[in-house]
This record gives sequence, C-alpha cells and structure tokens, in this order.
Amino acid sequence: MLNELYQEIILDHYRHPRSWGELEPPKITQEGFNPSCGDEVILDLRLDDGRIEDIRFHGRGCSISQASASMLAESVKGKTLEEARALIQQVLALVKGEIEGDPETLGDIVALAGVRNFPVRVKCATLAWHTLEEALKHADSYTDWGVK
Amino acid sequence: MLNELYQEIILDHYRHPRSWGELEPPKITQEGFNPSCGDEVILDLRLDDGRIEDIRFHGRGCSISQASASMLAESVKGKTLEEARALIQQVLALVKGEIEGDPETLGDIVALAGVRNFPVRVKCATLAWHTLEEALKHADSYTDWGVK
Amino acid sequence: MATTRLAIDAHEIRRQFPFFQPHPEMRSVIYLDNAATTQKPYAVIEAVSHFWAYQNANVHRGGHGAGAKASALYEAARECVAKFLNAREPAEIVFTRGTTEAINLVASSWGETFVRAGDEIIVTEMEHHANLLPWMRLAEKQGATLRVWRITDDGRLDLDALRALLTERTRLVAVVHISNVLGTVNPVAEICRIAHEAGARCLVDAAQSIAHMPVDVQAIDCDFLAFSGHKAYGPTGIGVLYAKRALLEEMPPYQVGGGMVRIVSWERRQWAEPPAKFEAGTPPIGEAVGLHAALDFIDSLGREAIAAYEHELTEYALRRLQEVPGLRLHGPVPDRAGIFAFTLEDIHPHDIATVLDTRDVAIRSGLHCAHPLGERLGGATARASLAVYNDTSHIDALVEALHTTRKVFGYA
Amino acid sequence: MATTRLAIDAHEIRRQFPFFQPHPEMRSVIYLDNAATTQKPYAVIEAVSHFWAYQNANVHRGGHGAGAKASALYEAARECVAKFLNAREPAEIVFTRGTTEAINLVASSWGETFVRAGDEIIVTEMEHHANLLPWMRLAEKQGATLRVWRITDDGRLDLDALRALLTERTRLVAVVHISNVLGTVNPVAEICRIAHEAGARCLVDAAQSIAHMPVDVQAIDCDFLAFSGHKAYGPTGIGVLYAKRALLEEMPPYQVGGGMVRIVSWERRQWAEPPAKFEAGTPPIGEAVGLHAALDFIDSLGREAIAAYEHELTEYALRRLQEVPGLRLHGPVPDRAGIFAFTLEDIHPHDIATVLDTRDVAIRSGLHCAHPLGERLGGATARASLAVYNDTSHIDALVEALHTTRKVFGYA
Ligand SMILES: Cc1ncc(COP(=O)(O)O)c(C=O)c1O
Ligand SMILES: Cc1ncc(COP(=O)(O)O)c(C=O)c1O
Repeated sequence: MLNELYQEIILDHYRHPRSWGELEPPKITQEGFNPSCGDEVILDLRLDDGRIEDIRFHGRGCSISQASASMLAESVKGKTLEEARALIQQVLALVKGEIEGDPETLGDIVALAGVRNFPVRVKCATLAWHTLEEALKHADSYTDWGVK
Repeated sequence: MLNELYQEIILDHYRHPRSWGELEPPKITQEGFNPSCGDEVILDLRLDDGRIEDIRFHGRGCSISQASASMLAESVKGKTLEEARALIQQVLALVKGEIEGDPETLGDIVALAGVRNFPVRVKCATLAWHTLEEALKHADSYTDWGVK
Repeated sequence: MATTRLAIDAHEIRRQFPFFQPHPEMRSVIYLDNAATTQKPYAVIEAVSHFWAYQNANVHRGGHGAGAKASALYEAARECVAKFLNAREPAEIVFTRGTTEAINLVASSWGETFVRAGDEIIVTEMEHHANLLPWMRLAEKQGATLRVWRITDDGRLDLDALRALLTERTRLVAVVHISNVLGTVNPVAEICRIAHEAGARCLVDAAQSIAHMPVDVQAIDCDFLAFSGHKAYGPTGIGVLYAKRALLEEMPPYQVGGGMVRIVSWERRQWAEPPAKFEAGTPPIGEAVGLHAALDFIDSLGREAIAAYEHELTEYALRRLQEVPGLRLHGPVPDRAGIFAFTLEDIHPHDIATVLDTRDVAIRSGLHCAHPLGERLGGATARASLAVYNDTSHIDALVEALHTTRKVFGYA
Repeated sequence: MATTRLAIDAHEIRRQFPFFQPHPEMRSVIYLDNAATTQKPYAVIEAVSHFWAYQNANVHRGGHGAGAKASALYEAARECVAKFLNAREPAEIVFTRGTTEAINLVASSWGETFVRAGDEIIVTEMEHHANLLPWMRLAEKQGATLRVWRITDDGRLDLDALRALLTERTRLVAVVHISNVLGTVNPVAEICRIAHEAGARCLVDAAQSIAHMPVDVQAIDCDFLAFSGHKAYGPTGIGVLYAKRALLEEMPPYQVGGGMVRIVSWERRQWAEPPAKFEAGTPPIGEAVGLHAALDFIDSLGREAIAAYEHELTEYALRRLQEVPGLRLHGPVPDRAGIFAFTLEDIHPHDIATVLDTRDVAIRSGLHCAHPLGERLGGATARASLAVYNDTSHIDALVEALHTTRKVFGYA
C-alpha cells in the first residue's frame, strides 16, 4: 500500500519538479491551499487562443501535493481549455477511485491512484487540480492575461 | 422538616418585619448579598459609645433571609459591639448545627435552626448575620458615623 | 389528555434517560427546570463516552488516522447542525461554548465593526441577559443608542411598536424566539422581515426554542441565530452561532489563536475561511459529538411531533395551574410555550421552590437572568418549564405541591 | 531503562485508559501526539458520564437540590484546580474553554484596560499562536509595540536578552512554560522575577507543562497562567485561567451575560465578584467535573514521579532518535521535555507522518501553530510527544518506523 502511494515516479516528480517556478507577467496566478495540512500550490498560467500556452508552479507541501502539481504542469501545457477541463475531471475521478486510469492517456498521472487507500491524502493529490479548475473558471473573464 | 423550616415565628417575622426601613444619617450602611439566590439585606446602624444605638434593615428575598434579618435587628439593638459579636457567633453556630440554641437567651432566633436540614437555605439564614459581622469589622475605623 | 393520539410517548422517552431510571443513590425527581438545562439521553452520554474512549484525537492539521477521524466527526456534527437549522451550508455554523458566547461573538466582531456612534440597536424588554448585556456594552463602547422594545401587558411584542422604533440608524434588532420567563413565542420571521425592510439586521436567540419546535433559519431569514447544546439534550460546553455566509466573510475574527489562521509571520497574518476563522484553539470536540447525538435524538422524535405534544401539555398545565388559588401566572394565555413563571400569594419564590423540592419537584426561582423583565413583572418568580419527557402526571405533582406550599404558609 | 526504579509503571497506567485496550473496531495505536491532546482515563470518562446521567443540572441561582449539587460539584472542581496550582484561593481560578480563550480573555480584558499607546509587550519567538496572536492584535489595537524575544540557536531563551528588551514601557512578558515544538522548559520563575523588577506583568502558557511537571503559581509568582483540560487527560471544552486576585478585581468582564452580573436595570449594572465576573452564561459544568477527575488522576501518580519518569523516557528517546541517519532534531539537548520536532532527510514531514501512520505510530506534522518559530526552523516538522502512558517500546516503534520511512523514500 505504501509502495503504491510513494511510487518511484511520485518521488521523482517531488525531487525534480517539472515546470517549477513563476511566469513573467502577463499571467494568471491562482493560489491553492489545503487548510487541513497547510499544503500550498501556486499556479502561473498564460493562455492564448483558448490554449494553455505556458504554465509554471511553485508551492510547498508533501511529496504527493508537489508531485501532483508537477505532473499537472507537465501534462496540461499546450492543451486547450476544454481538454484541460476534461483531464481535470478524469484525474479527480481517478484519485477518488471512480475510474481506473489508462496509462496510455494519463502517463505518469496514473501513479496518483495510490492515494486511494489514504483518504487523508486524497486532498493532497487533488489540490493542484482543483486549483487549475478554479483558475480556468475565470478564464473567460480575463481580457488582459496579466491582470486579474 | 418543612414545618421546622417554616415555623410560625419565621412567617410572622417575614410578614411583619421588625425594624424595617432606613435610618437617617449619620449611620453605617452595610449591604449583604447572596449571589447564589439573589437575596439581599441592607443594614443601617448607628453606634454610640460602643453600643448599637439603633438599627434598621431592608432588603428582599425569601422568608428565611428576611425573617432572619428582622430577628437580628430586634435582638442586637442596644447591645455592645462585643455582645453583638458574641451573638453573631452563637447564631452562626446554631444555624450550622454546631450548638443547640437556648430559647432563654436566643428567643425567636432558635427558630432559625430549622434550616439545618436544608443546606441550600443555610446561607439565607446567615446572610443578615454575616452582613452585621462585616459592618462591625469596620466599626473602629469610623470617625464620623455618617461617612464610611 | 389523549397522548395516544400523538406520536410522543413521554413514558417511553423517559426510558431513554438515565436520570429518570431508579438509582440507588438518587431520589427520583420530577424535573421541571428544563429552561435552565435539559437531561441527557443515553444516546448522547454514550456517544460522548465512546468518543473519549476510542475516537479521541485533536482536530485540524492531521498527521495520523485518529486525528483525521476526529476531524471528520467534528465536521459531521457541523453538517448535522446545518441540516437541523436548514442553513445553506455547514460554513454558516460556528461552534461556540453556548448561546452567551455566540451573542458576545456577534456583538464584538460584527458589532464593533459595523455599529457606529449614533447608530441604534433594538432589544426587547423580555431578553435574557445573554441577549441584552452584549448590546448594552456595545452601545456604550460605540456611542450607539439602545432602544427598548417594550412588551405588552400580556407579555407579547407588538409589531407596530417595532415599526415605530425602527429608524434608518437601526443596525440590529435582537430578539428572543421563546422567552425564558414568559413563554411567549415571538413571530421572528415577521420581525426579521420588518427589520430588513428598515435596513437592519436581526439576531434571534433560539436558546429556548431549539429543542421544542422547528427552527428554520432560511424560513425565518434571520442574519444571526444562537443556541446552546445543553438546553437541547446535549452536553454543556457547546453552542452554535448561525450567521449568513456573507456576514461571516466580512466579520473580523473574535478570539485569535491556533486553527483560525492560515499564515502568521511577524509582518503579516492571513485568517482562515469561515467557520474556522471564528474557532480559535482546540474546539469542544467531544461536545460536538454529543450535540450531534442530541440533535439526532430530537430528530428521531420529530420536531413537529414534539411541538404538538408540548403544546397539549402546556394547555393542560395552564388549566391545572389556574386552579391553584392565589397563583399569578405571567405571560400570554393560551398561546405560548411550556415555560410558566408565576407567584403564589405572598410566598417568596425561593420558598415555593424549597417546598416543591421537598416534594421532589424541581423548579427554579429568581429573576431568571432577565432582570429588566423581572422588574417589570414585580420581582422574582417561580418557574416551571417542560421538555418532551414530561407528562400530565408531572403537572399534577406540581399542582399538588403548590397546594402543599399554600398550606405550609398558612393559606386555607 | 530501569522503569522499575520509578513509581511509574506505564503498562499499568495504560490499563486505566480504554484507548489502549484491545477493541474490535479499532486498531491499537502507539500514540505519540500528546502535545496535541492526551487520551482520557476511565476515571475521567466515568466521572463525566455519571454527571450527565445522574447529577446533571444547571449551576447558579438554585431552586432545587439537583441544582445545588451540580453547583457544589462545579465549585469543587474549582477548588481542586486551585490546590493543584497552589493558588491562594479558588476565586483566582476562572474556567474557560481552553488555553486559547484564557489568553484572549487576558489580552482583551486586562490588555485593553492597562496597555496604552507606546507601551510594550514582550513575546518569545517560540510562542504558540495562542500566546502570540492575542498580543499582536492587542498591540495593533492599542498602538503598543510587540517586542520579540528571540531564541538562541539551540532553542533556549537567554535571560540577558530579556533584560535588554525590558524597558519602563514594558507592560507584559508572555512566555510559554514548555515549548510545544522545541520541548524547551523555560525558567518561568526567573522570567517572572526579572519582569516584575522592571514593573511588567508576566503570563505563563502552561498548556504543555501542566500534566508533565509540578506547576506552582506562587513559586513561579506569575500574574497569569493558562492551561487546557484536554492536554491534561481531561475533556475538551474546558481550560483554566489563573490570575492574581487583585488583577481579577480590577479587570472588566470579558464576555457578558447571565451569571456574571449582580444587578441589571436599564440604567445600571453591577458585576459579580471574580471568578463569576468572568464566567458569563452556562459554564462547562460536565467538563469541570471531568477536569477534576483528570487532575485527581495526575495527583494519584504524583507530578514529581511523572516528571522523573518522562525525563528518563526523554533521555532514552534522544539517544534512540540520534541513531536515525538524516534525522535533524530541533530544540535543546539534553535538558528538555518529551516533545521532539524533527525532519528526516528531504522527506516532507506529512509524508513521514503518513508512513508512520501505516505502522500505527501516531505523530503530528506541520508548523504546530507556531508559524514564526516554524519559519526560523526552516518550515514544517514532524513531532512526537510523550505522556505518562508511553514507554521505551513506543520509542523503539517510532525509531523502527522512521527507518522504514527512509527506505520507502529510497534512503539506504
Ligand atoms: C504551548 C501551547 N499553548 C497553547 C495551546 C492552545 O491550547 P488550546 O488549543 O487547548 O486552547 C497549545 C496547544 O495546542 C500549546 O501547545
Ligand atoms: C433565552 C435565553 N437566552 C440565552 C440563554 C443563555 O444560554 P447559555 O447560558 O447556555 O449561554 C438562556 C439560558 O439561560 C436563555 O434562556
């Protein structure tokens, strides 16, 4: 069970986060916070023509929350808003055990399914995804990507 | 037991309090209050030459607290401070069941012994007496009886 | 009284309470002091004991499974309260020590932020100190004015009198749902509507109504509502403040400490979201579990059924009390709740209570923490108050003991 | 470790706790989160249940025997606390919800009365939010200045640094007795003496010391002291503020409501005497009964014996923890209490706690409600904390689980 939670790929993303850092403005910044454990994920996005043109993240917290953010950043870059929204739903369902993950389409992300047996850690795995969901909610209301 | 508590003499003092009212200045006023039930007794005293020259009381509360105050006022008027202090100690001991009361010396006051079986009501019976005790504590420090 | 017509069987209900079981150390008591506090069913006592025995851990900021489970139990209690009150969401429920703390919280946090010099606060003449002193103090502190909404001679509130009191400076109307002395059931939904029309907020003190009738915050449309667990078959140490989400958002914290803050550095602080923002320190966790069980107990009987049953019992009590010569009952008749404050001849209420106590009938005497109302009524009163486990035999015992009291005091 | 030399037999003590008994629904847990909250002995759970079942009534303003008995139990709890702390009289003991409320009470009532613009308050860098945020807020409100008494690199307080901070404008020194992160035991008696010499008051946060060593308010000579029941084997929902009588006399009430007022009319109010003045509304009655039982439990073991036992266990833990490669322990060594905040390699503390939880070892992770200290230490830590029912086998299990954690994260 533990080995499922802390798979090599999770630890790798934790130790070597992809797309770590902040974007230069103009950008959308969305902060995510898990009050029950203090985990923090901050996403910087640049949208263009209905696509996530660039994305970076920073934050602090456990391996799960940070690895999950790293996987998110890696996987949604270049996707359309619609594709990103669909992916979010898929990942949330995966993590909650509602669907089985397809490694073909999800790649590294399937490793997040390991939290299923750790109810307390589900929120760590979903934090980044909920944060992106929140950011995209407002996507239509941005006229200038640099200012909220 | 009830009939011991509410003896005829108690009800008589309750309905026809002796020495009810206030004194004209100069006087000592001492307030007594029982926070557990709200009973109130206010004593007005005039001392002269080491004696309780005059005393009045007013207040509000149950039959026990008011009858006890009435008995007090009736019995200490004219007594020396020393005699009054001795009487207070005797009454407190009586009410707490530490001594048997002598009707010869105590008169009506023996009726207060009826509270012994009602622990909650002991404070009602002792309120006036503790109030007098408090007033006499300061007796030596009064130079002018009108001003505390 | 045909209790069989109703779903409530008080005798059956008393079997759910250890207090009413024969016990070698205790004399059995006819308990008519429910407005002060109610007895607790086994279900509540056992839920609390079970928590202390096997589920105990602190909430917030996990680390281990026991902590996560305790947090889940604590939040489940909040959800239960939210449903019980028909709040829009659990975040509108703040746990406090009781009604008193809930109202102090509002007076301090909301009041000191939104009530300014020259503003007005309306309180009724029948308020308990808990819904009076916080507003008196706030008014003094802010230089605001307290306006007293007087009661009618039969112990009711007149809505036209409220309309006459409301001005554009009125910030709040503070009103008790059921008076803990008069038994008056106030039309709080109408009061809120009238207050809102005038641009004022409305706080409802539901301490005496919560366990005795349906209380729906959306139907009432109050801005704030407060109650205590211990008057609703639950433990002491816990109560509830309901407030509309938008109000909680704009209110500053009340107490500050652990659990109500997101970030603290020497330079800056960021408060947590409501309701956490208002729950500094370790909350009453075991007590929340107990309150949850208490509300489940109430729901197992049904609040409509409880109200109907207590209504019939109240009618019976009114009839029987009126038979006692020299008994003067305060409050409206017949339309009222099961709280009966009265005097009997010239017998002081403490003496009434003492005589009744020797007959194992437990009532309360005094000013019932509503001194201004007490003054209006002419001083202390004796008070009997009902709960769902009482029945007509208890009223009979009360009346019998009142006759005894008359005799002890020499009345024919 | 020769536990036989000591009067404490942890195995025997665990038999007094249901939490440590085999239970069909529960996995047995090695509980090392005692700084968050302790488990409860049968004696406490039963005292509380017994109260709810057979002794329940509201306190204050009698009327019946049950009420008088409940009041007596409540006041007996206060006397018990007074003796436990060696206070001069029970009136110096105010019941609160916990440490957090006790300190908020002082900051609000005493602070807003006696701290003026330009005054100074000293807090240490190792304070829990409960003894930090109230002073931050007070300083802002009053225009006073918060001075931070920094810790040394080994996690102690330097008394000369305090002397350098004190000025004639210093009104208060707020200091924790035992740090809930570092385990540092602060010399509070000396700190009080130095504060008093400079004309300042001193408040001691005894949340982490109360159940682990003798605490004598006259020996410490603190002006205020606060602790929580739930960290001392008692229930949640109750805590204690000790304050010197003269201070309570001159402090205005904190919350207002029933029970803390003698007379209320529309024109005037007269507050009750302390401690009633500070206990508005129905107090935590059942919780006070539980706290009484909890302090009796502690006294049945003896605080000297507890301190000696936990000291030996702490020494053992320090030795064993130092064997774990990559483990970095915060706080002073060797002279400290049984609270161990640490990091392990680059493994995030939440992950440490999760791995330990799978091994049924319950610890806590995070910033432990002491954010400024957390910043100083470099972020979140894992924290294990001891109580009298722990023994060396628990430390062994902790160390074993830490080795497992290393392995899971790929450390040899
Ligand atoms: C040192 C210290 N002070 C204060 C507190 C707050 O105690 P409570 O949450 O019981 O109010 C704690 C407990 O977390 C603590 O460890
Ligand atoms: C109408 C009313 N409001 C408020 C209170 C105060 O409740 P608590 O003492 O539980 O805070 C009471 C109970 O005495 C009450 O009857």
